Amino acid sequence: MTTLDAAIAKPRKQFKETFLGRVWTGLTRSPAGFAGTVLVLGIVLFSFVGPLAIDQDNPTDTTKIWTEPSAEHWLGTQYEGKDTFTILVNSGAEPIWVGTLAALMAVFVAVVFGSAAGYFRGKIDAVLLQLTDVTVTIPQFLLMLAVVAFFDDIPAWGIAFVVGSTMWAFLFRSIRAQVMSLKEREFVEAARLQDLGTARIVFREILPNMAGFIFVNFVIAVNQAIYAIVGLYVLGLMPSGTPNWGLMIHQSWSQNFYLNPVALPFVIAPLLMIVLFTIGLVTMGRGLDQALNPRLRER
Amino acid sequence: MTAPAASLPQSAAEGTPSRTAAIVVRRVWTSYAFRRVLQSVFVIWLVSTITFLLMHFMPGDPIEIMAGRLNSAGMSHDQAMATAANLVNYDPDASVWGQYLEFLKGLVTLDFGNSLTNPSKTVFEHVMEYLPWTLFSVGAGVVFAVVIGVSAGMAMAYRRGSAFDHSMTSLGSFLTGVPNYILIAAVVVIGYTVLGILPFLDMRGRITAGVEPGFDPVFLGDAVFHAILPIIAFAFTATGSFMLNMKAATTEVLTEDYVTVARARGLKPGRISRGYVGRNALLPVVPQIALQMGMLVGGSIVIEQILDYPGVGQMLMSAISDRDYPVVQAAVIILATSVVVASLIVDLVLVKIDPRIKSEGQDA
Amino acid sequence: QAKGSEGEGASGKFVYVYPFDVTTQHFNAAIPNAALLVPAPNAELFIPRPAILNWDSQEWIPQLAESVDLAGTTLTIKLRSGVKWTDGNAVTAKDLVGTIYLQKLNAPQGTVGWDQLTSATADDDTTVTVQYSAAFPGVEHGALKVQVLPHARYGEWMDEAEALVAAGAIQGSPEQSALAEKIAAEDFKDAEGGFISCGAYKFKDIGETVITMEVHQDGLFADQVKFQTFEIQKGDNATSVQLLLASEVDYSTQVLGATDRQTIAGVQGLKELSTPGYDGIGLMLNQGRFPEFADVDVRKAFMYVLDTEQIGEIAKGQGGYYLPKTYTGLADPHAEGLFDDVELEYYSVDHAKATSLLEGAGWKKESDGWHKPDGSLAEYTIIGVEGWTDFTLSGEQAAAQFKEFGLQISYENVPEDNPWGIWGAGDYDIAVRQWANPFVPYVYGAWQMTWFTDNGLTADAMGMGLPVDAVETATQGTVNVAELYLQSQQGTEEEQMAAHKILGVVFNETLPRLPLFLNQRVSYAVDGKRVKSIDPGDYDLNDIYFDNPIMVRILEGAIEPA
Amino acid sequence: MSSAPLLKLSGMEQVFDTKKGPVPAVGGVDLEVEPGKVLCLVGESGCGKTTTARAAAGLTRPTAGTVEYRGKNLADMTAAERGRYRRSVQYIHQDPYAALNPTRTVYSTLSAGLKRHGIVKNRTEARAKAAELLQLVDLTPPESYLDSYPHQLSGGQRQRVNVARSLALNPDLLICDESTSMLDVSIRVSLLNTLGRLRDELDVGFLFITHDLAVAKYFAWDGEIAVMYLGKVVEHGPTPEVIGNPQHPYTKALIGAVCEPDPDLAKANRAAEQLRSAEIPSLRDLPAGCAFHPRCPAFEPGLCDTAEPALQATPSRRRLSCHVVSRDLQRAPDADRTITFEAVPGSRRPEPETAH
Amino acid sequence: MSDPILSVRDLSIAYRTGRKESVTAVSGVDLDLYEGQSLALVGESGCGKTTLGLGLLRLLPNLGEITSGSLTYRLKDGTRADLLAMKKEPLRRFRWNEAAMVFQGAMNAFNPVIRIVDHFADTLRDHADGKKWTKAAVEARAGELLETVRLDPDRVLQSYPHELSGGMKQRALIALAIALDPQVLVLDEPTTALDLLTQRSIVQQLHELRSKFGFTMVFITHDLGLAAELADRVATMYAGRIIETGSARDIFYEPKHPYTAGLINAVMPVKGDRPALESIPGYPPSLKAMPDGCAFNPRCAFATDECKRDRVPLSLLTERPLGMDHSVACLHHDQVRLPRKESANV
Ligand SMILES: Nc1ncnc2c1ncn2[C@@H]1O[C@H](COP(=O)(O)OP(=O)(O)OP(=O)(O)O)[C@@H](O)[C@H]1O
Ligand SMILES: Nc1ncnc2c1ncn2[C@@H]1O[C@H](COP(=O)(O)OP(=O)(O)OP(=O)(O)O)[C@@H](O)[C@H]1O
Ligand SMILES: [Mg+2]
Ligand SMILES: [Mg+2]
Repeated sequence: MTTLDAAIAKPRKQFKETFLGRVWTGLTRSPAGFAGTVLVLGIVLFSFVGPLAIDQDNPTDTTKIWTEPSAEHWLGTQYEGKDTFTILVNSGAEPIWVGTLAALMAVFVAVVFGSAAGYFRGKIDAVLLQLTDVTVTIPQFLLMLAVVAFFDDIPAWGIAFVVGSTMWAFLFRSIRAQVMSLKEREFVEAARLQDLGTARIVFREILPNMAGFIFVNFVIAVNQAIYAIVGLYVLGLMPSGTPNWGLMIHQSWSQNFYLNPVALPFVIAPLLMIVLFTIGLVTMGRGLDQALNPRLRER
Repeated sequence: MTAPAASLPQSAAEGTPSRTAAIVVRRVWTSYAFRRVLQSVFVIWLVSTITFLLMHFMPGDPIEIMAGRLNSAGMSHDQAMATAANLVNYDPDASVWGQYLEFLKGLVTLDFGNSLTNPSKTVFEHVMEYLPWTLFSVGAGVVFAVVIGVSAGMAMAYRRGSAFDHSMTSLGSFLTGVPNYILIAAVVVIGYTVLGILPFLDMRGRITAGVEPGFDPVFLGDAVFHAILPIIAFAFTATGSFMLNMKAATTEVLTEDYVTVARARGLKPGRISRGYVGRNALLPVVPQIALQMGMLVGGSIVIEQILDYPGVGQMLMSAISDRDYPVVQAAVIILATSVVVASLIVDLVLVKIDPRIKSEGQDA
Repeated sequence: QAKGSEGEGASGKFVYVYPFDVTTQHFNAAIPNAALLVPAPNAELFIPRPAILNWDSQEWIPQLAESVDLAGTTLTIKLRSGVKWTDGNAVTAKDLVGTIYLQKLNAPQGTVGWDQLTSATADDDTTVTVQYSAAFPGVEHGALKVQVLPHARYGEWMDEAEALVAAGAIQGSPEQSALAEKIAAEDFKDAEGGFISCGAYKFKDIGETVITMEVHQDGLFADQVKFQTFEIQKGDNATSVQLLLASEVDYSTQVLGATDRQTIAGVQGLKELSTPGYDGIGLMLNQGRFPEFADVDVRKAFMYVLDTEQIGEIAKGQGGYYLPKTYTGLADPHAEGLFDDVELEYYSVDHAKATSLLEGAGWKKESDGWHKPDGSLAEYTIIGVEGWTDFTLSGEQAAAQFKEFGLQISYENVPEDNPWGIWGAGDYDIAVRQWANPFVPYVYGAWQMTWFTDNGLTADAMGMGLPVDAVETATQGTVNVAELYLQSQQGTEEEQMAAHKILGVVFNETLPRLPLFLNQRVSYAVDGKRVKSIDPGDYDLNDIYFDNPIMVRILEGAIEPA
Repeated sequence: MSSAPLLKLSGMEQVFDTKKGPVPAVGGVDLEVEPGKVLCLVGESGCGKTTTARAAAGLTRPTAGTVEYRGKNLADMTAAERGRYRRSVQYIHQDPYAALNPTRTVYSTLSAGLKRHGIVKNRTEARAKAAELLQLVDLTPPESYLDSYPHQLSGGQRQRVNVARSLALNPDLLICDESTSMLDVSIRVSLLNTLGRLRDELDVGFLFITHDLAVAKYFAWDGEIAVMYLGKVVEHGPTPEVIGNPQHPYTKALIGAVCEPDPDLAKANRAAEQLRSAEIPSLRDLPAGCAFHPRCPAFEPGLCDTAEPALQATPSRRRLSCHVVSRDLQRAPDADRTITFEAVPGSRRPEPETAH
Repeated sequence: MSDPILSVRDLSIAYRTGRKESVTAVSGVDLDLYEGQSLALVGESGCGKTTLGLGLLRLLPNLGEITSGSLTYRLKDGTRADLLAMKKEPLRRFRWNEAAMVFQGAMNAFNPVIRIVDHFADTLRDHADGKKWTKAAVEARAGELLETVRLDPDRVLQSYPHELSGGMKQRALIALAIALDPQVLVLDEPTTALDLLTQRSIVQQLHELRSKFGFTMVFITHDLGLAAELADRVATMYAGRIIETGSARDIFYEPKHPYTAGLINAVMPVKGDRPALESIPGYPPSLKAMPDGCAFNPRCAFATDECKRDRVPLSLLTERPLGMDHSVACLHHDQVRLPRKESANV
């Protein structure tokens, strides 16, 4: 019995069982999770560490406007004759963190509101439902314009806030509906019988059952946030100057770079970064899904 | 929902006529449908009020904007203002409060008067000139997206982990990820500019010059021809998100016992996937249809501009930049109403496809 | 005149691209700026004016008029006979007189030419006499360039306008407002007979993205034109680039960015029709907000910081801009010969000079950038307009160059819907804005732009806060710019010249706007596809949006199908 | 502690609202559970046992009547009292599949309550305690179950995990809804013995739902049995009495239906049909009078189908709701002793056909 | 008649639990079932009964797989079919039509969003073979079937699954299982959630159905009473293996495996006084930590060193026709006696 006791007392899978542990396992052990993580990490490193690693001197040079990729300029040069690659390296950090922040905020709010509404129903539910209806219905364009009019100088986190505050409503209803159905499940009752506390019941018993769903939506939200930032450029809300995927896309767009074959690296590079980032997140999500939802391995 | 309906029939049976009436009133008052309608009206009011405020917060009134345009053509500020004042049917000195009351009156009577910058048209006429086209293209786009996204999403979940799943998931992420205006621009650039196979020039607009409106094949065919690109554009994003959501939902449902049992029952795979897996997996996806609809209408601005498809997005855009308040108001109210109606429909559909929703509410 | 048989010499199709909008625009040509294609360059084709100006020779090219003659304060316009409206009526002096009164009544006070116009009378069916209260070069401009409207449709308003003018009503008076509102409420979209016009072409099909015009047999110059059909494709910059790439249009007047021009460079038969423009892109410094901008040395220092050639290169591309020969606020064609005998400062990039100027003005460069004399960090934002590519790029480049020099200046866009409001209110630090003369072929237009546009100096329209009544200069002493401006437009030819000269020197010395570069007006034509050759002929100086040379050449029959 | 019973249901009614009309699943039951005692609830499937139990566990609010825990009405409890009640009363769901969170391992299911209420201080303790609980329910060796997910367990294993979880918080009252139904007999005995120890040593009270009369008898020998039929208690008394000497025709039928693990006996049993009808009436449309009368072998027209019989105490420490039996008892007060076990048909075992 | 309707040879089933780990839940099962027979599968909880039952219909979840063995059926048309080699469509037609299964988790066996009647309609229509099932016909047939399990069709047919009690769902599932008159019916604890009267009537119904249609039954149960009542044959499983099989009388009267004997010994009688019951001593083994040799040896009173060494195969004790042989996998079967056999007669 001594070995047995030891096994119980000192569990071999200690880390694996915690939520983070399972996340870690999902990300490192499954091929999908691993590939996704590598991709996402790659882009994050590229965008956050890259700027420190490359030569930041990138002068305007009118003799080099729109040149083809070459050994010196891997992605060619852009409309000011600057090196496109250098710009690309410098362009990722802000959209990534602002997009992630906005998505986190949106998903967080959606999850909190959605589970509160679905779990408690009643007045909270009614009020939140109305709030989503209102949020969804107000034309975002108008809202953004009003925001421009209101704030002269809006910091990046403020943008995350604005973007996030219009996105949460889209996820809210789905989460609410799922919480509504999950909370009727007997295992939730069982948790209530243990007096586990509402917060724990919602966050540890109910939400993990929809982890996959939430994650997929988080990915979608990151994406939409990044593109919402592009949209903000269109409205003239964002100061240009700080390099940014959004700015690159917007320039490609509004100045018709996309019609010029030489400009294609400049047009496609930021899009490709976003697409790869998204695909990375989605693939990562698949690994996570498996880790967080043990039943998935069944079928 | 918690009202013990069981006791109602009894009391109704005993009641005097007036009590019965009171009960009827109470029933209506406590009825789900009635409250939903009330709530919807409230939402519409709130949204339009917020819109009203937002519009008035924005710098510039319609006269100033018009004056700015004239100004750009060489008039001095004062001159331009004076000219604009004549062109625009707007009293800049009216108090915001007064305008709000006026607007509320319009809201109640559903009469918003005439467009400020185009006084020859009533707002209603103005909006109706655009709205059907957007509803048509967005509606068709969403229908396509639902059909394609839902079936692809299910197929992905069924073949979880296969090459098909991987590629479709990537495609789905790509479609949701890249804004539809970029995708449709790529389609146009590649199809028209590069390959020259897309008759983009002829596809612009809503209808070919000279085609008479009417319910005949020529008109309908032409309308569809012109709407193809917008429909594809609207379908793009929605398809991606339906695919991903449906996949997630289906994956969950596939683990349920009743699916195993259905297989054991030797049901045809098609029936299992539709009636058992699909129906249950749709539950979390259905609410998104209405949202997508609203989102797409909201996002139609750019699409309609790229494709030269004069719809409500374009109208809203120019009305906002002209500060044509009544037109913006009316458009927003119509949009709000359609979102609210769509979510109402979604609720009803959900009750229809998920019988469990009806019998909730005995909880302590 | 236009009795020639059907299709005589006319065949083929000319395709033009222009951003019209059938859903919001209408057919009431009495409303400025809002009628379909009426403000467009091709308006000459269907809604002609009595005459248009050759900007180079400053001579009138008769259109509806057979001849024009300004003698003293009397302008006599002799109309061609035989031209008919599309409703079958002949074009008569009555149409022109009515149109002139409508314009006169609605023209804002202070408009050169309209203010001075006292009466217009139809002497007979084809002769119109216009009386002015004063005469000076350019006074006839307004009356000769009205787009003549049919009395048959607008007669009621024309007559009312005439009566009101006679009664002394002016723009802004209640009577005028009432009439204007009446006019604004009509759009004639579904009016019988469609749009009544008298040009060589008339509307045939009006689609949302393409409008087709065909020869109007009784129209002006219908016998001369060589194209049976004139098609207008709807298109903004992106679309016109695409259409040019596909050679689906023959002519585009859209102002394209540097990259766009590179994109279409390889199109077969592509021709860039380039004329030196009268206007350019510059910067407005908001002196109302930042008193330090009142210091001329600071302005000069800023000017010396900027590498305007680089800015032009990036914003407009090679051939899309030119640097002014003089920094006098005038485009080269106008400045020519005026300043030969004065010493002018020429601003080319010179950081050392900029530094010394700033330091002389009490500024100090520290690690975080330049500090003003009061010790505070000089921080500004340049605003451009979203979607106006040349503005955006110029502003961005300027900001980058300032930054490089150590000035904390960043760049930002404002929404496109109301930049005029922002400029007018002075709600900015530094703004990208035109300079020189974008509107009229006369020199005074440049002074208007420099000192009076966006410089309202009233509480609700402060503008850039630049004083105009007493400007201190080193060589000219204190100058009353406002007075000189009046002289520059209403004086005799000599008075005008003298005023121009002083104002030019004042500009050079005080830099009321920082001129970056002048626009080279470029339009694009595709030769050899549908059209043999597109060539502006003698009118190459004519600005493309006003008195478009190609349209005039089409009417002359000088442009033919391939 | 006060003299109030651990759990007291008085006049508890539960009416469900459905689209097709109200369903009176429980039509007024009065029951009590004392500490250290077992009350067994037996009855037809769908007769409202689970519904009663859920109300007793505070999972639903009865539409009428009260549920009291230690003399305190659930509806009037303060938050603190409710918390205490929550921890002291545990309900074990009937369906062990649905009652386990599919995303949590056995360990995390078991330890959630322990951690939450500070019963364990750290992981090591939590695992030790969870292992202990698993051992209590014969899931050994515990470490091979601790990290399993519910879908990796067999039905009986899940059922035992459910039981183990309910024991984690040291409850005063356990409400077991058919909690041994999926276990093999050996483990069943073992589990019942474990629960029996809790009952005897820790004074835990039990509301024990089962349809297995043998289990009822084995586990509630010192307690009581309440027999339910269509939402009502029809017979209620001490276990040996009710099992050994059933009075209500329905109880008799139930006991008559028991299968013995004996093939020959079973074959003999097979022929015996005791009820007039196999049809279970709908709750929405209950028969007039005694709800059992359409099936009752003792049915007397005019008596049973007119008035609803009340649940009355009989001389022999039990309550009964049957017109016929009550009447007979009144006529012959000793009669309830005279019906013996042998009277139940098919209980005599014929000799085996083959001998070894 | 010498042709078994279902024949299982050396069937082993394993579940994957990790990328490399797996547990064997069923190993080396041999079984022949003949037409009309009913086999009760009893045994320890978790010993692999459900797994075997699922395996018989090839219904294992993805991570469970048949690792060895063969599985053949004699179909209604008389041909023999190798189930493991069957293609998708034939397998689909086979399921429920030839062999149906009533699941242990009946609670979740129904699609929550469709009515009970639709479950019947779906099953009937998908196995219609050209027959047109109108709504009325479906309702009639489903009503009939529900009545055989004593459910009120008027109420149940139009109900949604969540509106039924557990017992009702289980009965509805049984009704659904016999809808196509399958030849083989696998019932996994079919009456666990049912009250005695219903159990009784279902048992009766199953008897009747069996004599009417002559289908073969495999039922998994913990209720030895039920096994005694329904089964001709009983097989006892322990830790994934069949350790004893024989006629019902063999097993109940003369069990030869100590585990079977212990099981019967632990049965609680309803009648008579309350005996003090003993469970089998020791703990059931876990699949992840299986003892060597006979899996029962740690708990067995007769265990010798020999038992700990090698796996003990089934050995034939009494030969009987139609697979009713009494076999046992115990080296010491001759020592096994039912301790209370005499007193059980009370
Ligand atoms: N949420 C509900 N809505 C409507 N009817 C319900 C609901 N829950 C239970 N019922 C009905 O109430 C009755 C009693 O159900 P309950 O689950 O209490 O029975 P039970 O005695 O536990 O049966 P079993 O032994 O089969 O578990 C049944 O007829 C059932 O259909
Ligand atoms: N998906 C799975 N992954 C891993 N192990 C599993 C899985 N499913 C079942 N098992 C294990 O396989 C063994 C057999 O399970 P099975 O469900 O066949 O048992 P059973 O005999 O039906 O038990 P019960 O009588 O309790 O239902 C059990 O020990 C169980 O833990
Ligand atoms: Mg129950
Ligand atoms: Mg099982």
